[in-house]
Amino acid sequence: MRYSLASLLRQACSGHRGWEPAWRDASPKSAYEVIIIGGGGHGLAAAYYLAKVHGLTDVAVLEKGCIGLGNAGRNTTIIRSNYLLAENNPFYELSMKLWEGLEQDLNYNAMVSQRGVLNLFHSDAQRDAFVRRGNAMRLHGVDAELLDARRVRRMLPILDFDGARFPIQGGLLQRRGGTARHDAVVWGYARAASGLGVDIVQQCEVTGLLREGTRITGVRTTRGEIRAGKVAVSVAGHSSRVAAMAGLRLPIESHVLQAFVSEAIKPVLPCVVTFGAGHFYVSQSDKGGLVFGGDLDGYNSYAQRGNLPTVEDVCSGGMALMPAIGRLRLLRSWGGIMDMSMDGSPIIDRTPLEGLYLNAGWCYGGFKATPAAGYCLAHLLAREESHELARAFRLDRFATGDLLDEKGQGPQPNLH
Amino acid sequence: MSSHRLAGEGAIQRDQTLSFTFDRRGYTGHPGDTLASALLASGVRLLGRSFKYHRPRGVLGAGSEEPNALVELRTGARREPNTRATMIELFEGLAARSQNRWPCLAFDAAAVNSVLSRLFVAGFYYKTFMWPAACWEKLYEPAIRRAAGLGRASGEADPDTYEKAHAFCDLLVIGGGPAGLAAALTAARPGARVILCDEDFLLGGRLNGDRHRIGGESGALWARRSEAELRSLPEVRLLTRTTVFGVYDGNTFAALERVSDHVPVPRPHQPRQRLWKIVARRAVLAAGALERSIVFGGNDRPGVMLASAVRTYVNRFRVAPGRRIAVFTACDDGWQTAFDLIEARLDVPVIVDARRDPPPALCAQARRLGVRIMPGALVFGTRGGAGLEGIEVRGEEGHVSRVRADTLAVAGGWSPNTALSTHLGGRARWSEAIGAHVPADLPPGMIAVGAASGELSLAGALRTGAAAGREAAGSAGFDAPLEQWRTEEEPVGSARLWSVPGCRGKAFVDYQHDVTVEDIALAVREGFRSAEHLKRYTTLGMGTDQGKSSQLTGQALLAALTQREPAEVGTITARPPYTAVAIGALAARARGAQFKPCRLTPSHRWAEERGAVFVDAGEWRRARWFPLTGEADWRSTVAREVAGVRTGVGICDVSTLGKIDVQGADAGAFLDRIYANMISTLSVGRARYGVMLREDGIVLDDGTVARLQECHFLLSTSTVHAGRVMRHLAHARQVLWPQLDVQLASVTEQWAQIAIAGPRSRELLARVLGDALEVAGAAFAYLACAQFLWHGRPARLFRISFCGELGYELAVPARYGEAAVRALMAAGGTLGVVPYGTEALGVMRIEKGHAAGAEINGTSTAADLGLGRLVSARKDFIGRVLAARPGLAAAERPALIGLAPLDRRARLSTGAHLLPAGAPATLSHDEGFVSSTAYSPTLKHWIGLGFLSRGRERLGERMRAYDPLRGEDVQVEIAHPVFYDPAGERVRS
Amino acid sequence: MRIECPFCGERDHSEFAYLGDAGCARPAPGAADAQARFVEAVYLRENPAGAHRELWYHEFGCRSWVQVTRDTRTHEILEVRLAGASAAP
Amino acid sequence: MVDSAYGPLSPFAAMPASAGTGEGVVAGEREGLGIARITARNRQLAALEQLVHKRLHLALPAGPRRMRSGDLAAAGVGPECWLMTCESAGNAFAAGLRDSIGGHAAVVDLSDAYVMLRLAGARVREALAKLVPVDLHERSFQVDDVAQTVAEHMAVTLWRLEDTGRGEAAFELSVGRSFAQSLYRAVHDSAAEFGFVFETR
Repeated sequence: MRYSLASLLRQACSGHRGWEPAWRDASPKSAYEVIIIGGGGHGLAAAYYLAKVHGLTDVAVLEKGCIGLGNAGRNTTIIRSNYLLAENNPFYELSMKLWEGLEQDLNYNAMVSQRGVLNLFHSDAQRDAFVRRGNAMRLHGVDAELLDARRVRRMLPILDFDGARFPIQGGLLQRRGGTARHDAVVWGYARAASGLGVDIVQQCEVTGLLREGTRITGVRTTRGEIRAGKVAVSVAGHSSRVAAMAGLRLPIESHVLQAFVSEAIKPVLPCVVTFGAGHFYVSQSDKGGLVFGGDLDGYNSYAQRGNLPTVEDVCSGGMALMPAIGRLRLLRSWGGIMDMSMDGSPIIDRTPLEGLYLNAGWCYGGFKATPAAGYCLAHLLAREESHELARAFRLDRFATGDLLDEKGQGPQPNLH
Repeated sequence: MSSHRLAGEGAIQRDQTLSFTFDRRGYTGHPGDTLASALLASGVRLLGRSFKYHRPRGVLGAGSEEPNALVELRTGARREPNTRATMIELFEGLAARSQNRWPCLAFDAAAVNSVLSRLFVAGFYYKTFMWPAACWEKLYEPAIRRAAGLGRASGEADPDTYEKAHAFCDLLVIGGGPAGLAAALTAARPGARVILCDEDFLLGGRLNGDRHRIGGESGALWARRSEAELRSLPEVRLLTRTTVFGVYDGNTFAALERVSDHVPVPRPHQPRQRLWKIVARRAVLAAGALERSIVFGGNDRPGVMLASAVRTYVNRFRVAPGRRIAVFTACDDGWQTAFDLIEARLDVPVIVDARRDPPPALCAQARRLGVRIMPGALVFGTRGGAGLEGIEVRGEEGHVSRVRADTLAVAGGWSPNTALSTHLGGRARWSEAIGAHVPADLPPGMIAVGAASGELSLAGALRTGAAAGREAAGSAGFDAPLEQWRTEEEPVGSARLWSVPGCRGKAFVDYQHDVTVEDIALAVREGFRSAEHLKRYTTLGMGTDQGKSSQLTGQALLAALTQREPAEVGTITARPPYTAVAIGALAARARGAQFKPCRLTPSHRWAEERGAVFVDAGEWRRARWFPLTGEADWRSTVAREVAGVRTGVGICDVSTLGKIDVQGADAGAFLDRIYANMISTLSVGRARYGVMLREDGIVLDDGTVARLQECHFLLSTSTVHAGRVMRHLAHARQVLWPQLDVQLASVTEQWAQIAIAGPRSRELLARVLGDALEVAGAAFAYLACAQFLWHGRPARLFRISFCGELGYELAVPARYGEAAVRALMAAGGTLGVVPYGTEALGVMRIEKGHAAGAEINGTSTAADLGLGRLVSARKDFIGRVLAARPGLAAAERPALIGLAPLDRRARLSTGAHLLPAGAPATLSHDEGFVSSTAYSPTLKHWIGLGFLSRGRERLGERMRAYDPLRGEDVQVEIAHPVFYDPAGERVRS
Repeated sequence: MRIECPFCGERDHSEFAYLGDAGCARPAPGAADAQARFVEAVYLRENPAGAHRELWYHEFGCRSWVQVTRDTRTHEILEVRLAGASAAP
Repeated sequence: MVDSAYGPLSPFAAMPASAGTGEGVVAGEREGLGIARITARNRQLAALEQLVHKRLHLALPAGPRRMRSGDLAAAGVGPECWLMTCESAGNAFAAGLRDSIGGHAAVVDLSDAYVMLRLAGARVREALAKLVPVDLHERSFQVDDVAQTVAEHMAVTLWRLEDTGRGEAAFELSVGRSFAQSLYRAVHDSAAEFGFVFETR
């Protein structure tokens, strides 16, 4: 059933008895043309675009638990395309364009909210780096504005402009950036993909890969063996574990990133703000909670939980930026397992094994990349060649030295 | 105002009266009251409006799990939204306001939402508001945002302070009820270090709200005596008003002590709240259990309360929540509420027990007390406006009766408070016996006791608490006898009743978020069948109570709707914080100017005296420039400082540069592996510029290496990389090559280092050093270094220059740094010595084409920076192999170049991108960028450094420096990066 | 998380800086396939769900590099010793 | 020759000298100490220990402990590494030490690298508990125990002294000189509720 105000009104009259499941909870068939491991935003988006753009519907998305409960459901919902590198910026801008038409495309309101993303700077050096990035954005036709402290103050009077250890000097604003309701993105893609014939198989954990020589021919799962022409791995923090089933080591470490939400309050923050003198970023959800986060916990982890020092660091960043939130309370925290790549940029590529494809290394850029990652992964799977905007996201770039290191931190994933 | 205060003592101090306001109206209460109890005592039952439908809401419970009674507390900058009235300890002058209502609590316009509730079902917004697309940000979202949220932030900086404290103990007891007190007493008596935390301001837990007896005395009295004993023990720390809110790895616990929330403003030098970080060898989880409500029609009407809370108000606060209080129960414990109410001479019109066969003993007692009993009956609806007036009961045979009551005490059974047991990822286990989850997979070192473990009787609480206390003491080496206390038997039978079928009116599962039974059914219909999906789709349990009052019930209903057992549906993993924690408390002192430490240079006070303007460079605060009166702006100040150095002599405190002392027989060989260039060939008494790479071939840092003695080197690092380089060296020394004889020490803090630069610097130095060191002529050539005594103290001199003039750096022990600067200034008076700051330093280094932080940015190779000639081909060093990868050795890589505007009046801007002249401004024409710029007072025009693809081959080429962000687009000429004295004659002069 | 520093004793992990996989030794720089082996050592680190050998630097303590064996699923620390100690002759 | 104009400066001169009421925590600056970091050269540990014992009458402690002998003390600050202090010897201490044991150890003068506060008083442990994440209970942190740790992002070293004549605990706490004022402020604020007094000589 198509979602609309009319259908909602109709259902309201009949006690909402007519709604159907948003997506089919499919049982796995014995074989598919394409199997995507991982029912997160990326995997579901890839399945959707395979069906919609490439007409490939003999596709299964396998999820070990329930869809959307990994990083897709554990982030701070920020979308933006404010990247520096010529290899990253156009890709994220593709994502932004897809975000802008997503709801109408999917017939699902994912609450894409282009309320603006403001990166604050606190030193001349930081300003210069932001200007360089903003100019790179503008060269690609992405919106970027440089604000001085006066304009930042007008926009966000709640910030600390006077007593700060590192006073705010200004900010780089991308007005088209913003937030989206993360769960709705997952559900929207799932519903749309399912509607086009994709099988979404939950409670189906991949336990091994079927292999003939150097070719991957399917997967072994907790619900039996499933054969496939192509298998794509899109499992974020668990990439190394799935790759290990194929005997591959990846340039990826798994790290915990925590996120936090405060109690709901009436609106105080009109846009997404990142603090440049500490590790803190924040937005206010439509429900009223301040959604915020900071740095990784800093060590390899598969435990979806965070440590206390990071909580303290993040909150001190928040207080340094906005001393008016002191009496607001942190309500919930959660941790996601990030697939931190060695240069901070992603991988969408074939692997040394025929028939096995990889979408990984998203670090903490995975959510905003969801539409474009799905789009480009679908392109790679359907056309057997990289999408032109994802061509640099190669697995062998570490060997060739063609690194995509936005922050210049080198092979130290916990610093990206 | 009718008083609902009962006679008798309870735990309030009746001899004192406290005044407070709620929604600007004045009331009174007593010390020992909470805001909730004081309002109930004054007959106030309507405390707030719900989130979505703006339904009138009153007090549901008496503890931290309260979902309804949320208020804005205090005023002005201290305004604190969403504060639970049940947890606010009353103080004189307290001011509270209801929230989420307009224009007032009694008549809330947004209550119209309730009428539209058939539209506003779970997830309705996902299905609509999509057309036209542009309307989302403009129309729909602003409306949703305005409507959402409960309280209001003050908008002003929090005026109170917070602090952190660390604590260590053998046993942390979480919860000061009977089980916790038993554990603490048992462990503490033989001498174990015990910390006991309780979120209440009164220890005793349910002993305060119930009428238990322990060893012949009242439970409340036993709690007071136990508390007194614990306070007398030296190794015990009792933390009341303290919530353990998080369990972390390594037996680390976080607790929040509300030091001053019960007083109008914190006392002098006291924080508002204190964050305790506790490392405990053992922990006892004695957090008790939470009483569940039952879902039925109109179960949110003010006056419907948890039965145990009703009992607490009556026994502890001596408050009658109503005059005519019906009881609706599914367990034995609910009956106790009825008995306590009758004991307090309140009217109990009926006990409705969902069970067909309640224990005969309870029935007999009720009959004895003259209470009507309705076994096998269900409350399915309520009557009244903004307050309960009656209930509708369906009897065993289906006949409906109406009972007049102004309060309904609901007892749905108890759920162990397992939250802290699952913070480390353990899952609670479903217990069929008590119809709730019990802790199963506990964090290492934690034991659950009492009601938190599913032991719902008092005897069980005391027994398990004592046993755990004994075990904990034993693990710390203390032999504790097992304490025993005598209690009465109590019935703890319970049936499972989550919701009443066939309800009249909305039946709420989550009060705060207005999630109803129908919402859950809708979610299930739409395929949201896992506990997590249900939560996310309906927002069940996502309110400020974190689902304490709703989560389990919601999951049980989900299980029933999907024909599964509750155990199959599972639970939501509880994560920290257990209750919401003020963000200010987690930051504590790290805010404002105290956000990070501030490092001051040895000459800071002198620079302040001279009126220096400072700049923050990481943690350091450095003099940026030294303005003189009459100077128009900072640019003229900097121009004067540069000119002063270039034509005379200037001094600058460069102590912030990292300094690392490297000694040992293998020090030279070691540094050969660290630096890309050769170090071991350096002669004693000489210094050399060096560049070090990361193992991935990218430049890590640069600086000078001085050989003080055969086996003694001193390295300098950039200010920002000092820590990282030390770590890198320590790694190489300890992990990569432990066999080398090398000793490292950071001496950054030991030496004040002052740059003395300019053609007259030698003259100045000769004046101050006197015969301490000969610096004339060839005696101290370019790149010489020496150690000597000056004023009887050690000193070091290096003939190095960052600014391109004849220059030196003089190092003296840090505490003499200021004296040395003053000595130089005094001696240089007649030479016209100028102090200069980081800005002039920056201008001069750009004039000289020296790479700094903007160029050594973590992506440039030595070759990119034009340092390829330094890289030794005769040895191995960190980064050598990977720097040879094709991507890092490619000819088209960006190389460091200089830039000058064609129009010499034009200004260059850092961050501009370099495009071929005449090319359109698109990404495909982006060939580089401008990394540093400055107005050169020496050259009298702007200059810049930047990176340009194949830059070194393109000297003289004209390009666009394109900066759309600032609206600038300047024609520039590509130049050699060294603008000033390219032959380097001046430094050698 | 608390790490038992072999010198200082048990400390909160926030006193330490993290480097990562301790398993990758620096390859022989002169080998014919040195570049490939350095790429492996620098970029292809172990990332197991389970016991992980990793390097930490006690930056705020004794400045020792320590090798920690830690379960990445539970954060349980199984062993700590000074790094490089075994490599010393 | 020591020039009187060329004198040292205390970073605490301009800081508030007291807070709150009472003397729960009494602080003072330890000035004029000679401080040297000594690190054994490779495979020279045993020889170094012997030499130090012979020439300085001091047994080098094996762990984070402090050994004292007259004016001298050695605090273990790392494997085969100590921070040696000498009362009022200043920078000359390291020079002398280098002559005496430099063959077996790298000796580095750090007399100026640290500022050191002596903290004592009835409430000193409670104040320090707000600063350092180390268990300072008398059973866990005994006289001459040494800890290097972090206080509000600053690397600090502290050791316990003998209790004062009044039976109150006493510690010495040091930090890099550039952090002196930030650390002082942190100590001041932590101690204020107990009454803080900074004694100048």
